Amino acid sequence: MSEQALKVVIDEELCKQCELCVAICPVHVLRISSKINSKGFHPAELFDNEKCISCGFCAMTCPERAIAVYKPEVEKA
Amino acid sequence: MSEQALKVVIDEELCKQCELCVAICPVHVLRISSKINSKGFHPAELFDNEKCISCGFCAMTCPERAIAVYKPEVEKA
Amino acid sequence: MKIVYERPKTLEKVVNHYCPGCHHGILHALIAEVLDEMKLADKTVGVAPVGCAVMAYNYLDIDWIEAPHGRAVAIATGIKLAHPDVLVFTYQGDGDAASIGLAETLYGAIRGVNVTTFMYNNAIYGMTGGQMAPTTLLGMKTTTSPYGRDPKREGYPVKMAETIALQDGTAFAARSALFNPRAITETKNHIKHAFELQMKGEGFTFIEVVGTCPTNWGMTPVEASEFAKNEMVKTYPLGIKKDVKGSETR
Amino acid sequence: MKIVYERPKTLEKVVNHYCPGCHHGILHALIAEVLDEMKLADKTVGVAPVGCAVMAYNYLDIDWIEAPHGRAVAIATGIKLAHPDVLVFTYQGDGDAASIGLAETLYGAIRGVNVTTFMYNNAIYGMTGGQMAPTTLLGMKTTTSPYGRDPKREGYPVKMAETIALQDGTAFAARSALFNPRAITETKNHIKHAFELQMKGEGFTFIEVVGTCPTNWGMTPVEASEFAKNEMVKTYPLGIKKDVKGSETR
Amino acid sequence: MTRNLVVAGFGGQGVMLLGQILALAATEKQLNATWLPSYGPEQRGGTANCTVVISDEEIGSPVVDKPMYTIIMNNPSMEKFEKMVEPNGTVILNSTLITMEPKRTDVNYLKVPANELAEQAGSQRSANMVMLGVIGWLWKDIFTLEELEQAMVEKVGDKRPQLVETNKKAIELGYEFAKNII
Amino acid sequence: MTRNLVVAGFGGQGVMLLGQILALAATEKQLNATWLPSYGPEQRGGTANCTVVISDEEIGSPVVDKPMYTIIMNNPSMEKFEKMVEPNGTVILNSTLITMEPKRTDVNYLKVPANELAEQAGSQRSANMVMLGVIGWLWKDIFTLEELEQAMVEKVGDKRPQLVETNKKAIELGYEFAKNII
Amino acid sequence: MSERILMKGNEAVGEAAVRAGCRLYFGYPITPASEIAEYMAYRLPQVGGTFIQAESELAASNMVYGAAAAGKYAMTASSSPGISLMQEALSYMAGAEVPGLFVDAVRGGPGLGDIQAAQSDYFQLTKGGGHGDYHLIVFAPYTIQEVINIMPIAFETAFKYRNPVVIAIDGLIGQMMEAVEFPYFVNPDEVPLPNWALSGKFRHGYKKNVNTSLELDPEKLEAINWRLQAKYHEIEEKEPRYDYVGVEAPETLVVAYGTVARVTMSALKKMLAEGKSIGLFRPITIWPFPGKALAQKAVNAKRIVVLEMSAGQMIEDVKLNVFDPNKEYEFHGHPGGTTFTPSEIEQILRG
Amino acid sequence: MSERILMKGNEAVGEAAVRAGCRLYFGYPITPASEIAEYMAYRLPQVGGTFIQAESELAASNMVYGAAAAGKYAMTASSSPGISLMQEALSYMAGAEVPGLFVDAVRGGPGLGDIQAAQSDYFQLTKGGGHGDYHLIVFAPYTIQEVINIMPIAFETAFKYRNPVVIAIDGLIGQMMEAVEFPYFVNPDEVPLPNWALSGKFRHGYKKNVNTSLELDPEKLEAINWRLQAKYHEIEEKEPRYDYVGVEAPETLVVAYGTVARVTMSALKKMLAEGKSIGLFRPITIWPFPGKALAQKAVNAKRIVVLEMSAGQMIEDVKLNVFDPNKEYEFHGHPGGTTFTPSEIEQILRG
Ligand SMILES: Cc1ncc(C[n+]2csc(CCOP(=O)(O)OP(=O)(O)O)c2C)c(N)n1
Ligand SMILES: Cc1ncc(C[n+]2csc(CCOP(=O)(O)OP(=O)(O)O)c2C)c(N)n1
Ligand code: SF4
Ligand code: SF4
Ligand code: SF4
Ligand code: SF4
Ligand code: SF4
Ligand code: SF4
Ligand SMILES: [Mg+2]
Ligand SMILES: [Mg+2]
Repeated sequence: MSEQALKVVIDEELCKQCELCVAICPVHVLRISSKINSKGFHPAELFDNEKCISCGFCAMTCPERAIAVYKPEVEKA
Repeated sequence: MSEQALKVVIDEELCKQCELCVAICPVHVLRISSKINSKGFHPAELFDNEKCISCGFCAMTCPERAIAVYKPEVEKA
Repeated sequence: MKIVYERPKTLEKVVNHYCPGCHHGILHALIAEVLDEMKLADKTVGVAPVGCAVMAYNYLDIDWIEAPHGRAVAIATGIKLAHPDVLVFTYQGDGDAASIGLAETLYGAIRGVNVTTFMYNNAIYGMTGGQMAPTTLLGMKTTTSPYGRDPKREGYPVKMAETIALQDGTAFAARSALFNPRAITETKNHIKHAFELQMKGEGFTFIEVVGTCPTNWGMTPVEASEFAKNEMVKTYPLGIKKDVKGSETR
Repeated sequence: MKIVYERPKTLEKVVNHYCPGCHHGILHALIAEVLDEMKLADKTVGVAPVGCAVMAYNYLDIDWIEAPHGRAVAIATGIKLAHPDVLVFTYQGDGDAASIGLAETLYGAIRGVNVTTFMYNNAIYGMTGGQMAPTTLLGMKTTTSPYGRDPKREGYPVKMAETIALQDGTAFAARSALFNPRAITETKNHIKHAFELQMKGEGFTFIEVVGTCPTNWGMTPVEASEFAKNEMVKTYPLGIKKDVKGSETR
Repeated sequence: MTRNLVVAGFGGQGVMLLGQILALAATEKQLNATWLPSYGPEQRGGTANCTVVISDEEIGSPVVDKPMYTIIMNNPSMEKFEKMVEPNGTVILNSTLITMEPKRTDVNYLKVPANELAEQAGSQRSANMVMLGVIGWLWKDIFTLEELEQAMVEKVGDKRPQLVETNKKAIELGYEFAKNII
Repeated sequence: MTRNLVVAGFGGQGVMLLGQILALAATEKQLNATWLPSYGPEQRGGTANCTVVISDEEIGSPVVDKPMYTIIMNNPSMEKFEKMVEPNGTVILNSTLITMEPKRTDVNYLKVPANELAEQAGSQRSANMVMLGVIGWLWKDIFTLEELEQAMVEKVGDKRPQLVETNKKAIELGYEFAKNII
Repeated sequence: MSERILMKGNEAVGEAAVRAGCRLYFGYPITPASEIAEYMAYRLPQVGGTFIQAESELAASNMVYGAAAAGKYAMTASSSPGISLMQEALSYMAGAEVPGLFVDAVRGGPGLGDIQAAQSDYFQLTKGGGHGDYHLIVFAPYTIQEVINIMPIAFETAFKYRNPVVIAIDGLIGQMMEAVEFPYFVNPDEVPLPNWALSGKFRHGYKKNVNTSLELDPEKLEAINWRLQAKYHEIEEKEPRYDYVGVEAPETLVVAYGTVARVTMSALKKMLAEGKSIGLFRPITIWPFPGKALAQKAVNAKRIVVLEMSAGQMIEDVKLNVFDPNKEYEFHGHPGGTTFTPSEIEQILRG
Repeated sequence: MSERILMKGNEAVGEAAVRAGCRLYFGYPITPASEIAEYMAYRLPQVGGTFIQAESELAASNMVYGAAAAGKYAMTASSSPGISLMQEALSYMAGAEVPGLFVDAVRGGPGLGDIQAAQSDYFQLTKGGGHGDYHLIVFAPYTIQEVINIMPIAFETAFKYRNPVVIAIDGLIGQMMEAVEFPYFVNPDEVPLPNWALSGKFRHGYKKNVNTSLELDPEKLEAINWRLQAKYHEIEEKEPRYDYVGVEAPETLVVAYGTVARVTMSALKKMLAEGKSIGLFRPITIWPFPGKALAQKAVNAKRIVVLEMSAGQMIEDVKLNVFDPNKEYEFHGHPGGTTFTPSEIEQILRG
């Protein structure tokens, strides 16, 4: 698995900048970005892919279901 | 108190011949009479004033409140 | 001769339209007795329902209004807020209070409106000729449950006293009956207590009264009273379900 | 990479009209996830309310109808009896299900109709701009309880899950929430269980979901979620209130 | 041919049934018939009446305010309906129960001791059937006695078979009574 | 004298407040004024606009479809309102946010860098007040600067006193800006 | 061939609905419509149908709304106060284009009134008792047989135009008995489910069905309304029904519907037999009102007599359609549940 | 002297009611009427009044019914779908002769529709949306100030005739702001309790008060109805209100009410200034409809232009009252919540 593959993919057009994902992330690897989407919101972004534990909490909590979460396979195999 | 004074006085025009008083009287001194009132009902009547214990059950039970009940005063005094 | 029982003053001396042996008449009389005892007839407004008791206004010598079917508690709320010092009660059938008027009745309890509601539970729609009520017992045949009330088809009997008791604005909720002198006395006590609570502003007071409908049950009045005592109370257990002033006043 | 979470198929990929951080979106997604998992999208009809969720029909890829305010369960009853094999659910606000529609909702439970009702409890009328709901907490200020909800004036919060649980036709009644992953998971389990019970014809299933309304609570979404977790649940304790198949399936 | 009839009495006297049997008998004969009930404002008890129209043409109004025939079973109904009958019409009255004196001179009165005859037949409750027999005689141009009895059996037989015989006897007694006095 | 104006922008840009302050200032001067809001079909967010009519006569329609003046705060509103303005009317546009090029030749455009000026005043949120200042200059025959500021204070002062100073500064910047370029 | 049976009007309503293919009845008891519910409670289980006693008329009408939106023939019956409670649902159904059958056994009003036959719901039914610009299609039969004949047409019309339909009767029609025949029996399994029906069954290919009366964009809502108006105009063109008995171009034109028309028949026939220049125009649909036909019949009339068991409601439609100030308009009414008698009508007609 | 204050229409409705002496408000939120409730929730406690948020419009209307039967000024406000839910209560109140004030902020329908200003409840309000022969008295003011001026009259009229009264507005009037003044303040303690009021207070001497709309004897109910009709006729004689702006006997007579009339004003004044023979007839009461006055104004008119924010409802009353087939009747409507613009109207009027 390549180092770059993101564990958390956020659909920026769906995001409404509610920050619920940011608040819920147990390892604090999400934040609101400085980008702006077509509705005028600053979408959330993952800033530390490494630390993300792929717990899925952010996705479950996101009211917009703007987040997809992936887990590296057989990483420790 | 005169022997004749009735303990139970039934307003025959109010009576609807439901027999609830007859059924409830603990000493069975009420019955449906052969008289007929202007609505075509045979009103209830007291047939044994002596035995009546003035308990008032018949009056309490009568849906028409057609019954008044009296108790001889200081009878045993 | 000492008076043991005489017709209460507030009960108008007219022949009512109820069928022979119907318990509606007993409940009317009990309310009249309590109003007499509490000397409240001059400051009471009754709300009559749509149901057999629709013309209750002809029988109690107090001010009355006849409410649209099921809306008695809403009407009562309007009256009470217009005259907070007046005793206001609704007199309703089970269909009126628990079917079409379920929301209004429950909101009396939720809102804690200072009015008293009587719900005459005869397990039937009497006035309209014997259709199923929300309170019809399982298995009972009515004109709209001709095959007997089957819960899969016609649902379950609704338990109003318990449901009302669950709401926080309820000051008093009880279920009583009229099938014998003891039950009648109990009911009268409840009425008095409820009216007292209302006058003290304690909240919504509710008395579900298990009655009879000899006509639509196809029974004689005596049989109907027996049925109420032996069968109705199995589905509708009597008793006080909630009383905010229970310990103090009883 | 293994998929931990992807947007459910039945959730249409459009931007919804809910305010940022509103929990309505989470509840939508959970229903979509369960429909996906149970492969029911092709045999489901949703009933949208009048309330913030009025346009829910734009967000889940199933057949929908938009019911008059409060009448969702009546509409659902009609649909279910027309197509008994179809999964029917109503998605309602607290005002819709517990105020104007109280009778209809309760009769779903009394009648034991095989439909599932979601009641999103945000303690407010969201769509109309923040008026008091039947579920508004005591002390809460809203546009129609500007001095804070005082039970003497505005009555008490209504406890739907408990009231529904009391009715005999209820197969399942629970209250859950969406303020953290654990609550969300619990809610999803309830949804699945309720849908299963419905498909088995066990009776009425009801899930009261404690949500948020950041906009009308005047809070940020994160604050609102905290408020739901810390304050709402005091008045609205979470948990299963009734489950006819509790032992078997859970 | 068009005939109409009002039957009036107390709720319990079977006036509705009487009318229905006539309407049924007519229908079975492929005639047109309407039966229209009317209940007093009292919800229970009180007086009741029904109007029957029988015709071989299409029936206009099922409401009839000047009936050709009336069967009157009690005093209150006498009060109300005697005056309505069409001039030259026929008033059949239950002389067992009606104590009021007939007031009109332009109609025919037929006094039938219906309850007494019914008692002879086996039950006072069949007084209505006595009246059916009377109408049967008067309308013998339309119905045979058997046709009326047949209609009665259809109406009553299923629910209360025990009444069939008494009713038949009552119908026949009424029929005979009418035959003899007219 | 009758003036009318449409103010259009995003929900959050304070276009409603701007209109209300003008209506209030007019009312205080014993002029007649109507303020009419209009929200898009979206329940939340989206565009919004209001129409203000000020007159010394009785006001006819509060609905105006060909406004004499418009204040346009963003691109979507430019799209919608530019074409509505009355020939020879005035379009005041927020040049900080509006990237669209003016299309008409029969109206006067006034480009105001409202957000920038507001920032100078202390907060971008006062861009609406900059525009109020601009209108103040254009309508100086009706209002003095003080009257507008006074109306602003009445509207805002109670609820958000901390905004009063910034707003005042923004109004003045807008007024000066208009004065200098016209 | 169907046989003639003597039947009560209310029972015939139920039987006709069953034979027209209706298997879903949602009702709340009210005199004089309760017998319809009672008949259905007994009859529907026999044919695999469902009878539900709803908790209220609000619920009943919304259950019909749901079932009809699911593509099925569904109905309810009530009487005036109950119909008032259905106004929101009716407006919604018209707006969302949902068919569904409503029987109104009109009784004396206003308020609780009485339980006798009346026609004072005319405005409520024809002008839209609910909010917004919409119309119900309203049949007003005058005999039990006509109720029966109309029943399948009523369902078909409802589904054809996707609009709620009302059959207005009264306690007199409901409680009387007359020999009737049922010349049809529709097997509901053979009525195809329309493709707009909610059921998930038409969802394949991601074309889900959505039924709603909401449109927050006023321009779009206006467009929807004009489309609805076009539909109503089409119905006004194609669906008015009436009956006329009398001379070709009468001097006296009587207008009456339902029970009143039937009571009028006796006097009318008498006068026609006498050679009077008279005729009875009887709307069978009161919306769409057969206004063009009426105007035509009225061309030579000097006197137009409108008879209603109300204080005067249909008379407005009569005048609007005849629209000629040079005629004499005469109204006779009975509000409150009393019925015209044949002699009274004869007297009126003789003038 | 009262001062001029800039106020929102909906708030003015509330303040006007308070100043007219109303201390009881029962309401259920609905856009665009919610602000009236919100204002009352805030305002009534300040003056010792009571605001209740009812559980529904059914409950709200019946609370008004109860409070008004108890002899007090009581009111509610709602919008079209909510008004549909009040039809039973309205019919009952009319039947039982109970006053009470209802505000309908009419919005686009049918069904859920939208929340914009509309006039498509005209039929529902004026023809009796509920069952039975009855009428509501309906005011349709066209400015906030007119709402304020009408408020005390509305309550007085309701009590004078013991009949429910409606003030029909819309979201445009409700949400706009304009300078208004309140030239009155009625102290509710000085409004005497009418002797029919339920309260026990008039019971002395065994003349208890009973309020009911039930009368099972049809003859008696008919008599009650004729008495009610006589009352309605009296109201039709005495209470119609209208406004007219234009030349004495115009060639073009425009008929419009409420918001539409106001929007028409601009174009009208322009054309009058140009010397056109035109006039605007504006009903202020839509029931009783000022038909006689309209007919008079229409005498010389060739062209009668009716403008409504509906698909055409008041036009029926216009035609019924002018009742002249030789005039040209022109209808322009906006159903669904869109509003006429001044230029559109100008174009229409210029023909
Ligand atoms: C809106 C409305 N729906 C229905 C009715 C008909 N109706 C009159 S009384 C009644 C039910 C009566 O039953 P219940 O309340 O149990 O009282 P009971 O007669 O048994 O005492 C019904 C359905 C009505 N009058 N109004
Ligand atoms: C008959 C009727 N009454 C009132 C309304 C206005 N209305 C729309 S949504 C709503 C309440 C919404 O609150 P809730 O059900 O709690 O849903 P939420 O918006 O909070 O999710 C109301 C009162 C309406 N549309 N129809
Ligand atoms: S998956 Fe878990 S750890 Fe990773 S960003 Fe989301 S919440 Fe944080
Ligand atoms: S939870 Fe979703 S919508 Fe909210 S900030 Fe995160 S990604 Fe955006
Ligand atoms: S008073 Fe008691 S004992 Fe006497 S008759 Fe009545 S019930 Fe019987
Ligand atoms: S209980 Fe009353 S009504 Fe019944 S029989 Fe006895 S006296 Fe008569
Ligand atoms: S119908 Fe039943 S409830 Fe009604 S009066 Fe008769 S017995 Fe009593
Ligand atoms: S108003 Fe409240 S409930 Fe409605 S979408 Fe916004 S946050 Fe959610
Ligand atoms: Mg009952
Ligand atoms: Mg809510």
